Amino acid sequence: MNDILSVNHLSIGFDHSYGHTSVIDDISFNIEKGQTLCIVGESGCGKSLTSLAVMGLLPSGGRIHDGQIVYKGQDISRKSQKELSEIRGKEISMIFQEPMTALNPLHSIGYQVSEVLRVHQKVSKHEAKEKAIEMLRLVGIPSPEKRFAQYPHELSGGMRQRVMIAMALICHPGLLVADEPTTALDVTIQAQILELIQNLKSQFDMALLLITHDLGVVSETADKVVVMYAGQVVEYGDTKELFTEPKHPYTKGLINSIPKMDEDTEVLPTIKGSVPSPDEMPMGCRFVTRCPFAMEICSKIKPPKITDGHEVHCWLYSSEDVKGENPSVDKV
Amino acid sequence: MGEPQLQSETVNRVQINPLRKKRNKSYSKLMKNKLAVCGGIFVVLLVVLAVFAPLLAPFDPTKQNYGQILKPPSATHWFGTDTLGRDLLSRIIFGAQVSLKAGLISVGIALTIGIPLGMISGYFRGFWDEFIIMRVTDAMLAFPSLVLALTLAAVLGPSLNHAMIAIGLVFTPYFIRLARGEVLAQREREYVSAARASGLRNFSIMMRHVFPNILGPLIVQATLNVASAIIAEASLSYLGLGTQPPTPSWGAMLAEGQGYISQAPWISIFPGLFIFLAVISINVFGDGIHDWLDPKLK
Amino acid sequence: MLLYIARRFFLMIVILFLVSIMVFGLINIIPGDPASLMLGQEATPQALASLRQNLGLNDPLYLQYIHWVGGVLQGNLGYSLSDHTPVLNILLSKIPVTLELTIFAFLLAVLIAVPAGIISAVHKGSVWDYVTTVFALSGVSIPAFWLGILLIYLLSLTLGWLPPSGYVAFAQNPVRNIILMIMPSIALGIRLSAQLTRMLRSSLLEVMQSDYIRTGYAKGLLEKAVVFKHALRNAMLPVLTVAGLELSSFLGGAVITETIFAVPGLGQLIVNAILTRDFPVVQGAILFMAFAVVIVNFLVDIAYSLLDPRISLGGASK
Amino acid sequence: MLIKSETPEPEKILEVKDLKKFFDIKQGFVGLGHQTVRAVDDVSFFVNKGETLGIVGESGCGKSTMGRSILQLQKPTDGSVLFEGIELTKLKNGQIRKLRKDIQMVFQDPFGSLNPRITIGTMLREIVNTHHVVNKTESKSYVEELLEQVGLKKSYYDRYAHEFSGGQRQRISIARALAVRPKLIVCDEAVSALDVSVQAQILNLLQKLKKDYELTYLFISHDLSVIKHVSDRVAVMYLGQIVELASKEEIFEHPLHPYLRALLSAIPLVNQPKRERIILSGEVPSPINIPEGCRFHTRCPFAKDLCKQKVPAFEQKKDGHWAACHFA
Repeated sequence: MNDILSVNHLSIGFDHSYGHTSVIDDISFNIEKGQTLCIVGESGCGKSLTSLAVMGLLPSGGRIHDGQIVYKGQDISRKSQKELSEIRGKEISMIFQEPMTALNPLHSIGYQVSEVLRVHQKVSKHEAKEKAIEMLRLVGIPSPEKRFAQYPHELSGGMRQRVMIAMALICHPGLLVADEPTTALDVTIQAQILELIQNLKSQFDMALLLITHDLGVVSETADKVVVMYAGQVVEYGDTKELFTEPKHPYTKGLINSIPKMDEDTEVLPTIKGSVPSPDEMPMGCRFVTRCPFAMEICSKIKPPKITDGHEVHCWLYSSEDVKGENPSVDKV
Repeated sequence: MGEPQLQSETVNRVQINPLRKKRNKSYSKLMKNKLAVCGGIFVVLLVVLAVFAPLLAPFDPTKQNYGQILKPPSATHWFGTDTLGRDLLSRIIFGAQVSLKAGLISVGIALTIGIPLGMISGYFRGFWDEFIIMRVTDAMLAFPSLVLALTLAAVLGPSLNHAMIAIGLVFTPYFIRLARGEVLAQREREYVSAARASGLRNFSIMMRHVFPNILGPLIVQATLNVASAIIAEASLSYLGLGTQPPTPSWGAMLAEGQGYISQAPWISIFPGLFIFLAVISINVFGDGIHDWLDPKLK
Repeated sequence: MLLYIARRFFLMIVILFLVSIMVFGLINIIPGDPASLMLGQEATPQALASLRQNLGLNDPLYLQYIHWVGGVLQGNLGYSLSDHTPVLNILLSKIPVTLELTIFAFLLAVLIAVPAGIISAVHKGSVWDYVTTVFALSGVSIPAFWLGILLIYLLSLTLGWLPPSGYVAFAQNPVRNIILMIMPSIALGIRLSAQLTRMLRSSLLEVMQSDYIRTGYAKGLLEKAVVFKHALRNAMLPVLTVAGLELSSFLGGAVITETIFAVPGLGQLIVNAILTRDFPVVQGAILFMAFAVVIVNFLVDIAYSLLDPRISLGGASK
Repeated sequence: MLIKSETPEPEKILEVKDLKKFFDIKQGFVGLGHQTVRAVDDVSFFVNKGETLGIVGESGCGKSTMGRSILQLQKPTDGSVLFEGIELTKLKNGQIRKLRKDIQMVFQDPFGSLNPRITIGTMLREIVNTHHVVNKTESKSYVEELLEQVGLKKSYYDRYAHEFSGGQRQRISIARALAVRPKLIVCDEAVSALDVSVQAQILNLLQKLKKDYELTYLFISHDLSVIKHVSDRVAVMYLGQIVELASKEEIFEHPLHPYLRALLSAIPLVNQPKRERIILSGEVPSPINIPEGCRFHTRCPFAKDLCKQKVPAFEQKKDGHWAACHFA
């Protein structure tokens, strides 16, 4: 067992007065020690929710209906908040999308970073301060002694994200969950932060679960990638293979619709329509309403998982003869 | 300065939020809705009482009956009689007229002056807004409103009409502030920029685009202020500067009863109870409107 | 930081200036002759003329204002029409009484509101939340004078626990003073405590939704630590502002409360002065109240800037 | 000062000269602690009729402020904006309103830029009627046609903004801009808030409309790949100024300014071999305290002493390729 985290058949839904909505539907993936796994997908596909579920921080009303989240051999999906609080920040840490709002505006940077140490390790105030300053230096904050006493509003977005990283890594966790950590930042700052995360990852020998919508970021950082659409996994596998040989029509469409830097196209290939709302979710494959290769069976039965090189959830690759139709996949 | 707000989870959250809200709504929201409906029903009841007072009141509210002085509640006089032998129930029914009238007219005055001033001030900003309107409202808000209303009423001379004018003027700065604040908030929204970029006239942007968007908070505030105005009129009347006898007013009745609290507590308890019920039901109703308008806006 | 305080101070001076104009204008600009307003309709022409002369009413308005403000700045607020004592002396004798009442009532309000607000926000939807909501709703709706009468009827007339009304100076008899202050403080404080409870509840609920609270949980903090170390301070900021703004209606409430319980403070003074048309006293008393409100709000602003590090930079980002 | 071209002179539709937009931050009273944000600091360029000029830069570089200043949504502090030879900065409010018929804008936020209380039909019709685009009696059918042109259904006429998805709202925004049959449209981060698959749809729509209506675009974005896709010429902004300007082919093939080179190397790309990456140190300085000399020297990996002292001129380095760098 080399997996540090494995998510098995996870389903998450929201309960409300008129019933419940399923948001995440039966997703599975695993991350090995020291590995980077990216979950990629468009807004509303449930990638953020998945990361929050790993932390045990689902928004109120959200509930894990099924499946397990196994961290270092133990299922953490059924743990109480008290048990989870001993894992969070120490074993699994998280950084968020909005560095501007993720730090408490009324406490100093130093307080917020050293607080993690004081919660998880019995250290003196002085020791905590020293370690915190050390950590701030490690994440590339200039003159950390001075920054220690400053407040979040005195720092730029990039600097705040560094503080978040310092806070997340100060207890040397085995897994870092990063939810769109660079989305709110400019490209040049994004490059800095991604490089920092990569360096610290190898230095601390930790695994990284990176949530992003940016296929470029995925392609450059991930070992493995999960492509999600409307709460389901559509494709999952080794990054290089998945990007050079995407199989699912959604993945292909996604890759094609990005304007390219190295070629000129007059008209961008698009995916028609938009993601269906939760109450209009199709019965079978959730992508059927937008898929250029939709077949009859697609709208009726959930597509099977097909592992051929990497995992894809699509009827096109099914060996079963689907009603005699067997469209040529190459044309996709 | 419109910074590029990148895509992704902001939108995601927007999609999750409604679910979250609905979940929280389930119990306490339902309860609150019920309360709001109860409040609304009582408000309607009050209006009916006020409008049909002459038909509903069992006695003439001003007719003195020295044989019936300070009678406790009974089958004929449900709420008892007062120091002059007048039927308390009838006086309370007619008192509803005074209270509602005071509440609606004084808030009406405040609305008519406050909203246009506040909107213009907030929309055009500049010297008038910053140095005149804002500072003057600041100064007006420094006075305890009841004290200011008392003084104004005293200077104008004690009467219901003057009390309403005084209360209306005292409430005006709140509406100026509210309308201005709401307009400022709307101005920051891009649809106003878009309307300007479309070449629409300022007046039309204010009336057709901004005004409908600030109406909700204004209605809520106006409703809640009707409740405050009812208390204010009752307070003025209690202190002798509002409605003048023999017109029945809840506040004045309370004041009359205070001296007889040990032998005839009903004289002060019933009018007070009605003020309390009227105010709480208007407040609950206002909160209901607020909650009802809120999720649609956000 | 200093710049911020200086700016606030300047603003306060401007507002005080406007307040003084309004207080002056209230009596002078409103239709009708102040002298006849003061003396009533039955006054003789001679009396009116001499009062006009005394008050300098024949001068142009701006001169009258300057004279008046000059006097105010030197502590001369004029003389009471009823017993000709200096208004300042009357005020000084009444202020401690009202101050004591407002402090008691304020403490009561905070002592109820803070725990109630926290409990109802943290345990949203629970029975406690429900009870708190009902309390808060009733508290903001109950007229102070009715509550006062109910308290007298219940606590003193029916149960006989407390004396119905009256006042004894603290220096004279501290125990009696406090016993007599209990009911007025409740009658005055309930409304504010209800308002603060509502504010704190909604403010705390909003703060609990914010990103840094999620960060707190992600760090491994327990709910208690998150609420008390991270949420509460942020949630208190808007409550503090409201508490400052509410002082004005608080003083208005004192007028009613003091009248019901026969507490000889500023409120009672104002009511009596208004009813006896003793306008110099009215003028002096409302000027004092408004000044007190403006100055307290200035202090609240400064307290706010001490609590919120974002203020000290004056909005400029670094 | 402006580019001379050998080929027959294309018609300039918009010409911006020395445009400045400063904001004052009032801190103390009576001017104490007064600071100035130099959001747009001396920018000159022109847009030819029928082309798309892309403006690219990071947040806070002043690109959006510049867009708004050109439209006179914010009064420029200094400089001139000529639209078809008319000086916009000198126009009175009423004249500016009339001018909105020719210059339009598409905003970034598909959620905030539509009034939630008005049906989209009413909104569009109001604009059409204000500018007398068509007869009042025909305005409804005109608006319905408009909706179809941007890929929406006629029946959406009576719907409210909240009933639409982000992509559909952006189509409505485009319809609003298009309603008056403008000549120039300023697109301010028009696709930034959208998911890639929807972004591609909107970009295609914008390209199609440009052809159909002979539009000119000033396309503002932080996304280099989007800029590259839509633009004919590209201007790169840094800290309130244009640091490089050239035709698309030229600027992406032969970037001169170190800032653009760093930007290009920083974009993460799909399926690309690892590139030599120029990682810029530090962060963009505040537009309140703009560095002396070259504005970029605090972050430039190639900065020399000269850069700290002397402001580099924005000059033509090659034919039609302008840059502000001492060493380019």
